[in-house]
Amino acid sequence: MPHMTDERVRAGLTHEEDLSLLHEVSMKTAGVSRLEMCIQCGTCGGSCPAAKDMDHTPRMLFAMLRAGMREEVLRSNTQWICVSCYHCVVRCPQEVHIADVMYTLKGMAIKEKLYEDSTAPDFSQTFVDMVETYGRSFEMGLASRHYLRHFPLRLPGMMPMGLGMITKGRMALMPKKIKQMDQLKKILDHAKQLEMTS
Amino acid sequence: MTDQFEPTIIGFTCNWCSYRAADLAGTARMKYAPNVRLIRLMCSGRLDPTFVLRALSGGADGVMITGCHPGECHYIEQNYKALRRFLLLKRVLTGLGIEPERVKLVWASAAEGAKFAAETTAFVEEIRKLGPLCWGKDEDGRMKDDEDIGNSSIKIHPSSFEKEVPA
Amino acid sequence: MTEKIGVYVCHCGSNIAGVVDVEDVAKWAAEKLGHQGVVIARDYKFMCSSLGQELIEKDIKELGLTRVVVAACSPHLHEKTFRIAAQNAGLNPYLVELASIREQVSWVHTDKAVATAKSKAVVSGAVSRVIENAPLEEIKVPINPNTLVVGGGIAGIQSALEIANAGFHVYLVEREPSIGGHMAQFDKTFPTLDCSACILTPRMVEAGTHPNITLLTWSEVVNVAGYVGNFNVTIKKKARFVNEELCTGCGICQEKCPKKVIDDVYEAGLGYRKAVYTPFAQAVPNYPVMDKENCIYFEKGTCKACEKFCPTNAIDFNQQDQLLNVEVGNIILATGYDLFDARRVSNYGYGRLPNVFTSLEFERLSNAAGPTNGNIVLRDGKTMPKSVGIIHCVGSRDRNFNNYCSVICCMQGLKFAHLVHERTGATVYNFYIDMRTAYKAYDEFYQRVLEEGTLFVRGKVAEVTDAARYSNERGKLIVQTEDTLAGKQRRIPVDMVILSSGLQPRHDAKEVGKMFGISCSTDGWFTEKHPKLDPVATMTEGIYIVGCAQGPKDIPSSVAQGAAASARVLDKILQREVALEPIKATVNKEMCSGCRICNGLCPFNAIAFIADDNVSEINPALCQGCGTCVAACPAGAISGTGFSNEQINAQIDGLLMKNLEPVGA
Amino acid sequence: MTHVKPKFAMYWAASCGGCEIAVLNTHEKILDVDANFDVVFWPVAMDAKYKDVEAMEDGSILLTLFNGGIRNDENEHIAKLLRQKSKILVAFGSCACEGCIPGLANLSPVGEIVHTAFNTISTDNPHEIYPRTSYDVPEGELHIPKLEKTLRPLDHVVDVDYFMPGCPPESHQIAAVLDLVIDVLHGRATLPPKGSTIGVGNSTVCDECPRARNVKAIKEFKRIQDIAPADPDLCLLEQGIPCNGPATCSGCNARCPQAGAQCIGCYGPAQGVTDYGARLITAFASVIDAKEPEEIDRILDGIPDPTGQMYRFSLPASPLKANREAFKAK
Amino acid sequence: MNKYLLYPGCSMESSAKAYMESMNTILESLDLHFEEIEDWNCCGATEYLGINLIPAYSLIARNLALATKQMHPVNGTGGTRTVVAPCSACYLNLAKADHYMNERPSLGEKVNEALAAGGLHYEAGTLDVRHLIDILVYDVGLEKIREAVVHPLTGLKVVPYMGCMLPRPDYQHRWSDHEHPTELDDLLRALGADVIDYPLTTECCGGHMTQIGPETAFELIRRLVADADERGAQMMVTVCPMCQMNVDAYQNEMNNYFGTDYHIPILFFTQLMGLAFGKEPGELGIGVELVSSRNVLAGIGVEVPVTQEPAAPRKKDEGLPMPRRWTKHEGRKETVK
Repeated sequence: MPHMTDERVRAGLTHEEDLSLLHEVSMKTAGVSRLEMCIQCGTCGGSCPAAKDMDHTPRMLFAMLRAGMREEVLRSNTQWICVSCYHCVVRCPQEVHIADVMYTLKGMAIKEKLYEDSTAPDFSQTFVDMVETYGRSFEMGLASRHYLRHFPLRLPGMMPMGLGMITKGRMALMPKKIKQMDQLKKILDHAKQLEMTS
Repeated sequence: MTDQFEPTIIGFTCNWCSYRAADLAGTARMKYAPNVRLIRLMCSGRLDPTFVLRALSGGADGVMITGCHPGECHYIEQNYKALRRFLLLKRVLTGLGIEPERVKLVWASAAEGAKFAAETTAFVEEIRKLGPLCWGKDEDGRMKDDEDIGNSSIKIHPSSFEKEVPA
Repeated sequence: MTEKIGVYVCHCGSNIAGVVDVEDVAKWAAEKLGHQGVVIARDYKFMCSSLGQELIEKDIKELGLTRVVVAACSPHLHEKTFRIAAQNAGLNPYLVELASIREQVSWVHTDKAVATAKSKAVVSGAVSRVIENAPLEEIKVPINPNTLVVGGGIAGIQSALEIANAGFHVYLVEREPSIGGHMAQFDKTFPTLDCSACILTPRMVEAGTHPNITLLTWSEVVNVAGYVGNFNVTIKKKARFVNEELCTGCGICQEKCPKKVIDDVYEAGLGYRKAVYTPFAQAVPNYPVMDKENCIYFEKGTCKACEKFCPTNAIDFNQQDQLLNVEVGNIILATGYDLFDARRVSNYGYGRLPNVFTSLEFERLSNAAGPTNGNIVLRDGKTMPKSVGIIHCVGSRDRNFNNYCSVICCMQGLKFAHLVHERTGATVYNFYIDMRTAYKAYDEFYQRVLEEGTLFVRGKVAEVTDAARYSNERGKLIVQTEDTLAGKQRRIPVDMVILSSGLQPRHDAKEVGKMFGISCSTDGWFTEKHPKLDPVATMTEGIYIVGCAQGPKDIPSSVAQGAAASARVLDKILQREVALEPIKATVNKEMCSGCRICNGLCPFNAIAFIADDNVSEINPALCQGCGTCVAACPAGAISGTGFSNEQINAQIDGLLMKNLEPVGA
Repeated sequence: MTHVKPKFAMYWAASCGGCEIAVLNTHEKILDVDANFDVVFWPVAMDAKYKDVEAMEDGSILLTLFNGGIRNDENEHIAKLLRQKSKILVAFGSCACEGCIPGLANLSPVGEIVHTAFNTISTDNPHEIYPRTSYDVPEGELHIPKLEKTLRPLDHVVDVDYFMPGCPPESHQIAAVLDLVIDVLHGRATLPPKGSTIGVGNSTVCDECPRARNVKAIKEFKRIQDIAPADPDLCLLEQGIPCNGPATCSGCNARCPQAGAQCIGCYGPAQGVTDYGARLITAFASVIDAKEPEEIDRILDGIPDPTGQMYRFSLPASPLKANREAFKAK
Repeated sequence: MNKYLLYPGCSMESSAKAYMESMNTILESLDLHFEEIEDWNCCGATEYLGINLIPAYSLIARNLALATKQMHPVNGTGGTRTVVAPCSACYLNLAKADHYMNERPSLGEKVNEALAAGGLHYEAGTLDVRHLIDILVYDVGLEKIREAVVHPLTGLKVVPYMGCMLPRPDYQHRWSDHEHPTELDDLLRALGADVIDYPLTTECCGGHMTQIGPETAFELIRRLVADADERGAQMMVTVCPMCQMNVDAYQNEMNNYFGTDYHIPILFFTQLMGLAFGKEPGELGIGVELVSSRNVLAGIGVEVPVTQEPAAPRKKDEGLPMPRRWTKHEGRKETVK
């Protein structure tokens, strides 16, 4: 069968030393990112419901990726503002997997500790910690811990809502735990190892 | 030259697309693995499975078949016919104990010199990994050293057959 | 008989000799391939030079060579050269083989030893093959001087007129009731802003009245048989229910017809026509057709208003479809394009938001003879827009839809901007990805529109919505986009949005292509023989493609192609006969079992089954020589010239030859 | 014509014996053999010793019908012996021509074959005793033939004059060939050129098959037992049954398709064809009505054992004579 | 009985309990049987993907691997390869893992290597991951739903809110459109509700931004609620726990932030289906929403259904005709009438 051409070949990259930031991001993204295909049309920036809060529109970010502006890209809040609504993904005329690239950029920014505001990475980490402890997410613990840490002044304002949720039975006070937590742990530990080595 | 195994590969190309892609790779001076020797057909639809079997039994370690992209055949849709034969041929080869990866189908348009070069190099690497086909050319119809059937346990050692090596 | 083979290895200056040890290749061939019949092997600086050719000719004559192998460049470059040289020396040209050691060896490899060894293998393959080559003769067939032109748009009209003016007969077939095509729908043409009708109508009339043109409108080709020079085409002349002999084109029937129908074709769905109609006032021919689906009489059995009022009794409800057979030598396809269906880009709201228009709708809106008499108004039919957004690349340059550039949209967008500005004074925005204004006087037009004050926003529009976010957006259409030059998202409220919809292949292009035996690209456009050097011919001899059938293009290019194809046709006609490549398949009737496996394989319908003899037969004139049937015949009963099993098997064996080491080393 | 009758021999190497039965099935024609020939060697029909043959003058046997493939050294020895002693050596039947069913053993290494035969569920062999090529017995050393790595058709071992395919050859064809040789003996006919395939038609089975045929477009291959009932008058391949008729040499009067079963290809390839399997691959691939690889693969799943389908009779005669493992086996 | 494997997702057990309850209540009327995947774990929402690629996909794939163990027929029940996820985020994560493990085999291999540490394996393409509404509209069918309606929701003015993660990116081409899918509209219409065209139907609710960047989220919620209000909707109807949570629980905070006073209740479509099927509000988890739907539902509770006003006849000078209704086009499902 004619099989999928290797992404690197399509990107015109045949040697290891050609590794650029663009390529690195591309390789770290789940599917085939098609980042190299961006024509800077702005469909993504135009489609984004949260664009006004971003430092750079996704399109601009891709141009910066190409220019190898590593630090500026990873410090940008763009990837953290992304709400994963996939509007840009389905509209992109070049079928760039924008949302997945955003995930990649988040991961890279965390690893290299290049983020300006720790709220979002912390939230993700807290969430992940919960999942790794219980196997399920725990909204109550997550929300309260997160607000306490980052928006303590807002907490009183949010209290009626939280109380409402609790009194209506919509917030469990105790986390649920899956049965085979040890199995999940083994899987995740091994996956993390693989992540490190790949 | 190093000691690494250098496979011999026969490539069948379509006159209208992949042969021209090979020409283009040449014109653009793209470098690729020298192990492929090309045969021009008017169309990938001309590819008779006999050719592949003949190449493999005659000393080729792999066969690369190239044609126009689906929907772009110069003879309208003959490359689909090549595709069907290819898929069935691979199944038969598997039954004959030949790794189906030794036969590869690549779509390459006349403009895809780079693709032709890249696919060729990649294929040579794949075949290199598979190793020599080691297909016995038993000119007298006989294995080189038949051995006795053993005494009390299996002692039949049709020794591994060596590929004919140029003197 | 033993062959006497000459092998000629070209240095191509240093192109080959720089990487391949050409002397060694020649010496090796003489020594190691002698048993195959190689009697002479030479190397030479430039084999294709006249001196090089003379060298071969001399050897053929003096040494009595029966086969020649030239190891040089790609056969696509110089196969013909060496074949002619052989012919000059009295050797059948098909007994020459080219071994490509430049494109396939010296230009793509660097190691001299490896390249030299590979060259030897390639030469060995060619020598083995050439022994099996058979002398072939070109096939000559006479050319019928009549021509068929399919499609009566500007490209088809141009083609027909050129050939007719040269004194040869043309059948011009058009599926709609009138010729004129898309161009007849336009108001102005860019960049000169000529009135479309003013320049087109005279040509339509000329085509309609030309003594050498048989105009067949409301007709479609349903079958094509035969081959270059001798096509037999069946044309379905659909029932018009109007007797063309009697009709004077007075128009009373249209006036009296009580049934109003939305006109999807000519008015782009923006206006109405009657059930009996001519699509527009200047239609050629001028007699109407009756739309059976919508006619009250056909639906309910009563009405016949048209018949009652027709002064010449031209209405004939009993008319039937007719099948005509015409014999032609060449065919020009000018079947045009379909407009991209803008509903598919649902984020632009076409079909949901009333004031989003397509380009074709706008053409009708701005046309003085259109449904609004040229007034540019909103869908309510009266309000003039105060602000208009024109969106480029709708459905084009987008992998979700069509991945190609539709070529005309940028200039069309500029034209619309000018017309809106001129007629309404509205603020106009053009939303574009890249402005493509190549060609004569196009960029100057861009400058002019800039001067007029049209605003340009670089960004592919993300969406058009009526969901207002702020008060200034209420009741407007909001065009949301990233202004990529400012790097910010913008929401621009406008009254009207025009979608510069792309062009796409006719919905039935695949079937039409199949009927005429030509192929379509992945995008669906008809494939030309060569994108640069043979843009109007196709892989099927005698069939030409012009205008948008071949790919998106504007009017000047369509007209140029129409003229170009006509020149090619006239060239064929004047040659009186045509030579066909002798690469053909033939069936050995003795061996054929009539299993019919090959029957479904030929896309050119060259294989016929003769039931009486229980054998299949190949028509050599229709056969294009692809060889698929040769490879498929399970009985081994089909053989192919030029690429026979023997030739290819021999080449495989030759290529796999061992002992490629230098001689005398 | 002298009063001495010309000599006739027939031999049975690696095969099932069906060919011998087919000769007997010529009924009274067998008497013509006796009337016209002096039968000197025919192990299945009369007693004769190898040494008797060895003692004959070279070329003294006029006609030898040799059936069976070459699987062991005894087969090979006799093949060479009979070649030496015969004027006309005919590879008789599919085994001798192409290897036939015994040739399918080429898909396995010989060690595996022996192991399967002597020490798997089919054989009670608690002491794991395997045959030896020589035994010391009180009477002296005893030799039994040793297996070769692969089975070879006759012409891979000796020069063959004529090929007569079929599993077995149809009796009417045998009769026709005997008639021809007798006519030649009486000077009424001449022999066909050496190397010819005899007792066959010059086309493929479809030529003799009475079933109606159209342009074929197969969406699904099915086994014949899964179609109930198959259309008795329509081409079987057209009904999705993988019938080998299109690629198989004619001459059998399309016996199987006439009887409602698909042709399985015992008559081998049509004349001039080098690889039977390749012809069948391209025949089946040509009738598939699909363009997408997944769809094509789905259709091909209907042919469960493609290698067996393509090479049931002709594996040892194919350019790829055997499974690669059979060659490489230790 | 049509069997499916169910992946409920964490929210269904807490904040979206009402969704779970109402779903379970209507299953029987539609002859559906959902078998929960045993010991499923969290899909990681949008958080895990942003931290570690392979662990994230391994986390998701564990669920898929577990599901394959329950694919086969047991005790006379039919087998199935379809996994139903009622939560849009869960649906997307599961579908995405399946898709990418296939699109990039190297990822698939690594994920399987990780799964192997827990004795599991998942072959991409084995399962069919689908959202609840997909099952209801395309498997059960609107006809059957219409038949089950005993209490049409006539007069209830609703806007259908599909949210973003359900119709996009749509790896399997399941939806009629990415921008304005009509599945929810059609379903609500089948229940007799008065469905208002809602251009923002697939806009984002803010997702996790309520937690990490509330200003951004509030603006998105405002847009949704304001437009629904402007169009005269009494209620929003959703298919996603996250959408429900954000629009419902944060509506008040949003009002505080912008100084507005919106009160648009948002219910799950299954709750409305339950009402239409004649179930009691209590069985359907109605009443636990923070923006109460009591007043709105009172409007349809007992009253005689309002007959639809006949459309006004077209006037001569009404203007130019609109393009024809949406037609089927390549690669998308045909709009359900």
